[in-house]
Amino acid sequence: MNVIGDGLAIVRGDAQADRVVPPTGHTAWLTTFTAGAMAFLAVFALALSLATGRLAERWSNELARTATVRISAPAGQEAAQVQAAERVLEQTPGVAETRLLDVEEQRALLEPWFGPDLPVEALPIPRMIEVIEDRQGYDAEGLRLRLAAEAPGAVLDDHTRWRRPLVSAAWRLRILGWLSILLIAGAVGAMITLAASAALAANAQVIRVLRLVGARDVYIARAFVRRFTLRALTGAAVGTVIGMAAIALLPRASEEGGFLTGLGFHGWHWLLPLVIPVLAGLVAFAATRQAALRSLRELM
Amino acid sequence: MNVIGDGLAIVRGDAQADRVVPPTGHTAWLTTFTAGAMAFLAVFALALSLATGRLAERWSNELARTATVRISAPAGQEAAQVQAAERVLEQTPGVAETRLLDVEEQRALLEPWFGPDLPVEALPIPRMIEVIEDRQGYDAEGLRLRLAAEAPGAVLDDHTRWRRPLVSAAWRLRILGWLSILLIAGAVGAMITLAASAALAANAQVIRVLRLVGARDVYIARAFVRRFTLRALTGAAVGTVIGMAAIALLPRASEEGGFLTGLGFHGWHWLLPLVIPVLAGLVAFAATRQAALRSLRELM
Amino acid sequence: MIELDDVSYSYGGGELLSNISLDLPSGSFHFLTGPSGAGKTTFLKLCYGALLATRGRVSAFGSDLRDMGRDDIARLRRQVGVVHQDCEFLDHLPVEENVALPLTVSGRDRGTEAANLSELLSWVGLSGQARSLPPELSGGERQRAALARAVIMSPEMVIADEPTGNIDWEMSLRLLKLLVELNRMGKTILIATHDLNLIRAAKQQVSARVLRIKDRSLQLAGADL
Amino acid sequence: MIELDDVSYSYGGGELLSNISLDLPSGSFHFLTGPSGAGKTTFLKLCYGALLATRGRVSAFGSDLRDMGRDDIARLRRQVGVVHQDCEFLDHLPVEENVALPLTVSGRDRGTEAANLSELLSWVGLSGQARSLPPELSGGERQRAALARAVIMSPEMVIADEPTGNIDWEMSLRLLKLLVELNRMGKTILIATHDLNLIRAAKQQVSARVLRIKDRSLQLAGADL
Ligand SMILES: Nc1ncnc2c1ncn2[C@@H]1O[C@H](COP(=O)(O)OP(=O)(O)OP(=O)(O)O)[C@@H](O)[C@H]1O
Ligand SMILES: Nc1ncnc2c1ncn2[C@@H]1O[C@H](COP(=O)(O)OP(=O)(O)OP(=O)(O)O)[C@@H](O)[C@H]1O
Ligand SMILES: [Mg+2]
Ligand SMILES: [Mg+2]
Repeated sequence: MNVIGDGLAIVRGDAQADRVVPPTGHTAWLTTFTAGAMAFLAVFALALSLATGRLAERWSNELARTATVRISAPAGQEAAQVQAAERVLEQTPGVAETRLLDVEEQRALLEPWFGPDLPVEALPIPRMIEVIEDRQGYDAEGLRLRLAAEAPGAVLDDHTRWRRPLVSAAWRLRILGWLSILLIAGAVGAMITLAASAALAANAQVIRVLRLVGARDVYIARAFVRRFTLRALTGAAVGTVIGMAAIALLPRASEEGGFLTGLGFHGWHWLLPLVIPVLAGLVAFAATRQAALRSLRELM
Repeated sequence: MNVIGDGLAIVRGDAQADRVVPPTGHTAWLTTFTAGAMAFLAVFALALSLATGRLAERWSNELARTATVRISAPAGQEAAQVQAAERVLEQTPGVAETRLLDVEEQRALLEPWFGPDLPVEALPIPRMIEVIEDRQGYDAEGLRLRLAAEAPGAVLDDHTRWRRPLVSAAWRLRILGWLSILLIAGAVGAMITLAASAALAANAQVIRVLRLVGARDVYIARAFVRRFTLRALTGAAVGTVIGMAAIALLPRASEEGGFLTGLGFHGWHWLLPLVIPVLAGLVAFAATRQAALRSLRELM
Repeated sequence: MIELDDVSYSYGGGELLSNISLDLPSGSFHFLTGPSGAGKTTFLKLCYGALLATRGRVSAFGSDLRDMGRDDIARLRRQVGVVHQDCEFLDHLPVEENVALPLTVSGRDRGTEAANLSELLSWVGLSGQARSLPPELSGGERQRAALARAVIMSPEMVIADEPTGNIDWEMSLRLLKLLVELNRMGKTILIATHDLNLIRAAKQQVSARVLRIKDRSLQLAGADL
Repeated sequence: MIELDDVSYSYGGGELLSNISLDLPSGSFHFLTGPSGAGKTTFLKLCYGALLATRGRVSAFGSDLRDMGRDDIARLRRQVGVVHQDCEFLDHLPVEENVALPLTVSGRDRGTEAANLSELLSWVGLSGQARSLPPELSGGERQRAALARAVIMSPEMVIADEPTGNIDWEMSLRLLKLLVELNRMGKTILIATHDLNLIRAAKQQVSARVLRIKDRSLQLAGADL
């Protein structure tokens, strides 16, 4: 009994062979419903993974630009210290880029505190270097120590580091999403295997009769495999469509912050959940086939 | 056939009655496994709900303290404008509390920008009022307009409003968690009903034989109900324990930010998932009982 | 014990049995014959309440079957031991537990009847198969086990549908003897069979009446049997 | 056609059949008798490959059953029409489709055999039940349907286990006639039965040999039958 032949048999179909397997009411619904419910959950898990992925991506990007090095030094030493600090930063692993803020930028930063009329030029404002980190991030303590040694007037200010756990939480949430998809796939596989085994066990008489009249095992197995694969496929397709509709109907997150744009699929990501029924069909095919061959071996 | 009697029969058990229902291998595993997998998922959904609930709570709290009103006015008018602004704020729905910052606090706020040596007293620093909002939040535009009218030197600065969609996203995530729990409960109910119906249909012979020798319907139904309820209970208990263990083993979110402390249960929340097997048992009891009574009516 | 009053039955198509009236008094011994498909099994099912007459009235132990709830039917089944034509068992329980099933289901203690059970099993020649599972039995062994199950409770009445179809002549006589014995103890017996030799053998031991289904109605068979 | 060479069989306990040697030549007509539980069904199952001998060699159509794969067994079943003692059907398909099942399964076109099918159904008296589902059949009707299913493909050999257990005498003779007819066409026939009258009736029509299982071995029955 070869896999490809079985696969083709499903597509081709055989009205005669189909009739020999009884329409097993409750088990049929059980399989279809299970596949549907699991597909529905899978759509949500997928959406969650994608959304948290986007979220984590964004947060990482925003985080990357939030640290500054502030250099207050007597007028004469300022330029030298800025250079020293920039050198240190360049050599620090995890720092992607540095940029010295100009006066206008500093004024913009201070505006919330003093209003727009602040005489920046007149104030003893320190120079600031924006530190853009890469994905891995840098070692803040190490950087502080090196700065203290080489540019004593420079102070690393990474007060927005508190957002970092958020980002790692978002990444973890995404992993959780993928894990649940795996879990759901496993559960579907197990359930369909069990449902198929139950159906085969309940149909021991059918198998005995077919054997008695000279049906080959491949004939019997194919009839069952076809039945279950189509059921899982149908159920999963319906579940996926309902899941996608539910997600499309979910209230959008307000876009004002643009930070978390809700649980929807974006662009071509809408195609991703369509893989679910196909996968479910494949899982069902493999599961039923294996269950059928085992049952047929057991039932002498 | 009364519900309480059936419930008691499950607890009491009846070794004789148990034996008359055949050990239905695959269906048994199917039920137990389904209950287990669903309980596992339910534990995660519950943890997600609780965690996002905590997250939303915290974010709300932090958000509540992030707006300020800045008053820059000529020296003589400052006090009057501060009073006017405070009056406006008091009358604004959604504002829980206001607090005028003193010099030391302002210094602390400016430290990141200027270093600790800033001569605050010598600078033309505006006064600041911290605005603490309540859950609902206030209408920022309306507040701005009223401030412009009554305290022209006052500027509302709610630049951290961008976090607001995050909070609503967290609340939505929590609702999603509860929804999935409902969905999972519904799916479990449907699956167990279908599995029980399938088992009853597969055991038509058992029912015929028992009827033939004079067994009452309640006797037959109870044997099946007991079997399925115990299976669902066992499966759900195992699934819950595994789920809780998985959550306990999940890497903790770093506590440094204290912002999202991961997906774990906290304190007495660890007791919550223990409700899952009980609920699963109840669902299985109701589902099987209904399936059994219907099957027995159908099978003349 | 069982009375049929102008009873008709149809499975949906034409009438299979028409206007049958009959009285099976307590302690009587009846055979039921007729060609295959005549309606013997159907008639027996009407008697023990597995089917309800489409017209007419069937009463068992004085009460009308139409008025009986499911629990009443269950109670009736405990007073009537039935051997189905297709002997069905609980395939996961050994023969002895299957034979004792009526005791189990009615909550009677099997312990006190253990001697009774093993005696019965040896009478029907199943001592060696007591611990076998039903699917391991031969066709005739199944029929014997079914008969043993029907009589284990010493029911008021025994209804047997073709109980010797797969059984050799010597064993058939043994089973007949069991039924005759029960009849002598006052039990009512009703047996559907196409085995005329069995009927002749029975007539030599008890005064059995032979009913024949012909043209949808019941006749008393003549002295040719 | 079928040869047994020093064959023994045991279900796990003691030996049920011991050292049986037998040759069933093509075109022969054999009856198999013996008391209930003697091993008739077991013997038949050994012949058509549903059981494999624990010792000795069984060959069918020239090939050793032990060497056969599942597909070879399936092919063998298409050449041997079998009537099981407990007649099983596909309960969701009507009688006519069940009877035609061997054609369906072997991919033969049912259309061309339609006349054949309805003729066969009317011969076994099931014309009226052609569209019924198997669970709606009477006991005897099931046996007749099973016999019809066994012969629909005109197999080289017909093996029938107690095919008349639930069937009245007239119908039994009709079925016997069908088998005799097949035998005259050169088919091999092997029938297990405890009905001695049937055997006597057959002996008047063909030269049938009667085998008897006794003390775990096979004897040729004497002229008393
Ligand atoms: N559930 C059913 N639905 C429809 N028709 C049925 C049903 N049961 C039986 N019949 C039909 O009713 C007729 C009588 O059946 P019944 O089983 O009573 O016959 P019987 O006399 O017991 O025959 P046998 O000697 O072969 O057992 C048969 O023709 C059968 O096909
Ligand atoms: N699968 C099995 N496992 C164990 N023992 C079995 C099995 N099948 C049959 N037996 C035993 O083997 C013996 C012979 O069985 P078999 O069915 O061959 O008898 P038979 O001659 O056909 O009897 P009958 O006339 O009653 O049908 C019986 O005692 C039976 O209990
Ligand atoms: Mg009948
Ligand atoms: Mg047999």
